[in-house]
Amino acid sequence: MVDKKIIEIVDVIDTSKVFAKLSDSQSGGICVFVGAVREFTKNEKVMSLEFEAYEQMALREMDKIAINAIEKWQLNSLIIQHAVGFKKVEDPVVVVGASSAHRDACFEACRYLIDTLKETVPIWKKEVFENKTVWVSAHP
Amino acid sequence: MVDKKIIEIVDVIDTSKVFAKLSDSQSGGICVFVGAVREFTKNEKVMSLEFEAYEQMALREMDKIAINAIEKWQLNSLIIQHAVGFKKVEDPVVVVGASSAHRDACFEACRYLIDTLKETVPIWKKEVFENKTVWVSAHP
Amino acid sequence: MKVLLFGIAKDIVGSSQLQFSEVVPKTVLELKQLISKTYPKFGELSSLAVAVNSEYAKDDVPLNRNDEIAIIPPVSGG
Amino acid sequence: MKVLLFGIAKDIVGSSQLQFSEVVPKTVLELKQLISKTYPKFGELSSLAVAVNSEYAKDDVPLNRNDEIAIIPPVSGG
Repeated sequence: MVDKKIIEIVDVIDTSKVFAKLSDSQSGGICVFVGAVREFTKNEKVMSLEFEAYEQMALREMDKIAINAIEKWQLNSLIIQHAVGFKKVEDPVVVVGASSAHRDACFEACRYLIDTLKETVPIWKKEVFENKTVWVSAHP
Repeated sequence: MVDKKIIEIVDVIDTSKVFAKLSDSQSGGICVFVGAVREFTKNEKVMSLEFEAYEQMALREMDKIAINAIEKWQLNSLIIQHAVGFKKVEDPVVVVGASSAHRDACFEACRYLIDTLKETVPIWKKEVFENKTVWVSAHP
Repeated sequence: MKVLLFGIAKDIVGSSQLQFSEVVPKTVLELKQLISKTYPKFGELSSLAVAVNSEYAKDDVPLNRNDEIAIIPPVSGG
Repeated sequence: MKVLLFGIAKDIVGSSQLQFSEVVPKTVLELKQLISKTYPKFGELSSLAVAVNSEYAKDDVPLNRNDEIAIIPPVSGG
């Protein structure tokens, strides 16, 4: 196993380097998911999103997810990057990815990474509309 | 729907541009799979791979897969790129990816794209080992 | 005792941290009850968690003066 | 009648195309039978398909002189 792990909270996500970072001689498959800002939420036009992180804890939670995934799927390389600050439409806000010998493992791991990140990592998203702002998922 | 479709057979795959190509204002999720050359196949060291395509038919089959996926998962953008020629360890040989409003669709579509490509697209891979060459999957 | 606030919790309180000096909560549960009483809007949230030293903490976890304590409103990263 | 060859099919025949002039197969099935008889190694492959005008063609599809015909050994892209 190569076991290369990148866990970061950053101001700007650079998607152009992701595959180079996850590439290694033992991996036949690399699966990456990028989450980006959509123009509309429930038919309302989004001006921008603002992300806030409890950074120290967020990095710890991201690391737990990474360790679980590497062990469960025997991953060679893994990346979890989340952006903070104001993001406009089309900006990438999160990148998760994994490389593995065969493709089943990296696909399943990639899905686990984003699903679990959304459940446990202390990062908050505020949607900025023309006339209001909304902290996403705050209310039932 | 944005409905941007990239179907290509190329000499060299550039993974640095993939997310930029699949990004659009309607997509909250982009999922990409890259297949690359692994150093070992069944414990034998691979020197290189050689890919050959029946190009005209391969592009048609790739296009069918793309059309099916776009319709089934309401994709916004889609890419299928396959490389031909000699590839060395770690080189990317195939890229499939899709963007969609929500992540379920792009994950499922991405998996469908690579699985179906491997079943139907007329491209052949020869493994070059130190002392022999093997056309992959040719024999039972 | 200092409590860090994030996201909507920061907006509800109007500050990025809370300071307890007279009535000091002794457990996670007491902290939750105290802030929900002082700021009823916490009761309207989908969920409310507390982290102690950067780990999610259950209701019975005791709070100490030197712990790093944070209110974790419903997360929405990704 | 010209038949394109790829991958291991090219290696078996030792050429990137086959030319039929005397015995000309009339259907996909006849083509498969003819090449398997001439080159027994085709019988050892995991599968053998034929494409007519860049589409997979079933055994009963007729072959015409102007069709683009190709032997498709087991694919292994990706």
